Amino acid sequence: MKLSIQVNEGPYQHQASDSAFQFTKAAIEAGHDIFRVFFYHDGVNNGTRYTTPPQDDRHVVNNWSELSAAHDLDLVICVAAAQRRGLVDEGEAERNGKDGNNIAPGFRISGLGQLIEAGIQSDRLVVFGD
Amino acid sequence: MKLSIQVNEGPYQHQASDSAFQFTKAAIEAGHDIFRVFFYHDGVNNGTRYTTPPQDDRHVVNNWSELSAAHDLDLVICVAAAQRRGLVDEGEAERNGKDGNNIAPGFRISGLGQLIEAGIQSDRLVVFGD
Amino acid sequence: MSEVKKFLYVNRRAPYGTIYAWESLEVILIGAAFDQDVTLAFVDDGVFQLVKDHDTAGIGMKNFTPTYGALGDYDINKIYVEKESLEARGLTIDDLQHLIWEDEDEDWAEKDSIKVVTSSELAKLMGQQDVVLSF
Amino acid sequence: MSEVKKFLYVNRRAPYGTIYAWESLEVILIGAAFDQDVTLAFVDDGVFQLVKDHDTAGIGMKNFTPTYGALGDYDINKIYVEKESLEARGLTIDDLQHLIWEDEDEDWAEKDSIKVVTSSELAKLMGQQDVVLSF
Amino acid sequence: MTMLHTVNKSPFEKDSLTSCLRLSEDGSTILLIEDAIYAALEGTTISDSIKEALKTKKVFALQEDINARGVKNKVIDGIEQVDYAGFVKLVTEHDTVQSWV
Amino acid sequence: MTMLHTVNKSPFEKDSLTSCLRLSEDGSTILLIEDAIYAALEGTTISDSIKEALKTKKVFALQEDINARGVKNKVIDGIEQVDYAGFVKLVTEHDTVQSWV
Repeated sequence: MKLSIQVNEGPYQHQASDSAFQFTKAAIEAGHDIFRVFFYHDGVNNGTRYTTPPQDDRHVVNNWSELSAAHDLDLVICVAAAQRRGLVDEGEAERNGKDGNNIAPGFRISGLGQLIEAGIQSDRLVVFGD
Repeated sequence: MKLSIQVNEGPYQHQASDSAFQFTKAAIEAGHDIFRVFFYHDGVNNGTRYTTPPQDDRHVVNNWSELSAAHDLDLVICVAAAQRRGLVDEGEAERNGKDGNNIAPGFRISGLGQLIEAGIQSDRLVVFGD
Repeated sequence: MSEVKKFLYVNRRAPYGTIYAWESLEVILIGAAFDQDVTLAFVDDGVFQLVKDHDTAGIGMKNFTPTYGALGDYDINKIYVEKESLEARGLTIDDLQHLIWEDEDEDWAEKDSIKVVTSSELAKLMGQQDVVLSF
Repeated sequence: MSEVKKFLYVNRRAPYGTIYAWESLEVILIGAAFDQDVTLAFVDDGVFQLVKDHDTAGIGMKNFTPTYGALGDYDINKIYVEKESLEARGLTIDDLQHLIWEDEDEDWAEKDSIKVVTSSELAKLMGQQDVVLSF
Repeated sequence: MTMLHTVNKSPFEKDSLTSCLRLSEDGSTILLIEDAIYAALEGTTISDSIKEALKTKKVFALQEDINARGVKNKVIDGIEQVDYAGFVKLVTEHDTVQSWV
Repeated sequence: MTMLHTVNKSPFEKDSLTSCLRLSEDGSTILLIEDAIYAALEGTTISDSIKEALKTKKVFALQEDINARGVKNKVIDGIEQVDYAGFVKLVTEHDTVQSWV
């Protein structure tokens, strides 16, 4: 079955991203296709490569990056939400006059239409948030 | 009177940072000293210079940076919370092997002791959060 | 896209205290371009989003609520407000913005977009959706 | 620093669902070095923080709650749990970790750190604080 | 059409479970995750409303979240525990998922 | 010692106002800000508990947040509206501030 996942909260403050990650992993293990993981609201903050969590704790961002690399996951960060919160890739940095970018491997920035498309194309959409 | 302010949530998602900003501005206008503004939990995300909010909306980060410049405010970001969430200055970038930094003008990263010190040195501590 | 799905947007939060209401509206407007079957539900504190006459100057935030008035132009006219949520908050439909749409099939007659429904009516309606986005 | 202030840490949230409980503990431990008069209050869902035998392997998060057991070593031994919050959640003090401290003045006798108090006792105690940090 | 409702907030802190119970149809399924697993406990001020819901709805709770919070011995009879694999299965067995975030 | 309690969440959504009312002493002051100003409205399921609190406590509500939410004509008599300058004044007039975040 084709599934999409929406994540509305950033790393560490809320369990949402952890729950979404565990769910996504379990869905892949069960043989389902993940059409897309869409990061909205503070969820965009899951896509920064600048995090350095304590050594004895999980690395929320790397978890996503590595799962994406292993299973070719489409991790999409909403551009409008990202602009408000300071998550930028190279293109966004250039467009908005920023001197660098902080996006983590495996993530890409795109529009809200990608969320609607995920709703249309997927058999199920599951939302994780506050 | 000497006041300190604690901000527990990031920009835009919650009103906490806006409320704290309006309160701080009003306190300055009333002639009070602001000993420190301490950003904890997701509040550390108020200190990123990578935000580009919609043109017709307020700029939460610049509001703080400009208030700091005008009144020599001490805007302190908690280092432990910042590491989890990807907010880095030059020193943190070097220590943690990051290829850049995203801290906004007027903010500095320091330890939780700065919050306790604010509690001790200030006549009042006011917390804004979720 | 040939398939038309039933999209439900559930709005349960008050405006300004958090951004969910506003960013929900942004999804709804983008989603309108996809020609799906769109329904909006306002329950719990979400009913406060539709209250008239917001004046946000004092909090330094943008008043985004006039945009609800444009929903009709995007063919979004199935807007359900839960009666029990309104009543618990001391509100009636007169406290809310008057949202309208123009019916092409009836010579562009102006019609109300908001319907006040009971919990059980709304539960049934929610049960018929293909995709539920919650804010 | 000559002045000693009364610091109260109010813990009102469940663990894991949000990080407040853990980051509150980090403040408490750092704060212990400042030789202030420290009190901890656990109310509402905060009482769930002290429940025994957490096993977080399945959610991939760190179990930080053994650290509560070290509070006594940091001379943090005034820990108040609201009776009404416990009861509403079907809990008794036996469901909570047994937190102790050693009293230097009584030949290092082991004493209980947690006291269960009523709402009105806790309200009075809160009213005597200089600095209140809420999590 | 069958609906799976997920709830992730403590019923003592937030109104999402109450709203889910009010606005879900008889015959639908509710899955408690994260802090919402506290709604699955015996002997609380919430227990009765969950037991009432069990008469017309199926209620599940996520095992991993229950174990994390140290309350596995307190779960109400009639609430079935599922792991993440079971969560995925519930999602695929129902036509639509509504998250009461 | 006098205490100022601030509450910022809607009483319909979260438990913070209830806890503040239960755990604040008679004679203390409560300031409603952000979404908590909805607790100041007449004719809601919360109104009675606020009116009860007014018998032993002072209750204020932040004008800017009330105006933003379009409810200035619905505020309960006896709840005083203050602006941000008044918020600052309340903070300085009380010995300690407790935020029910």
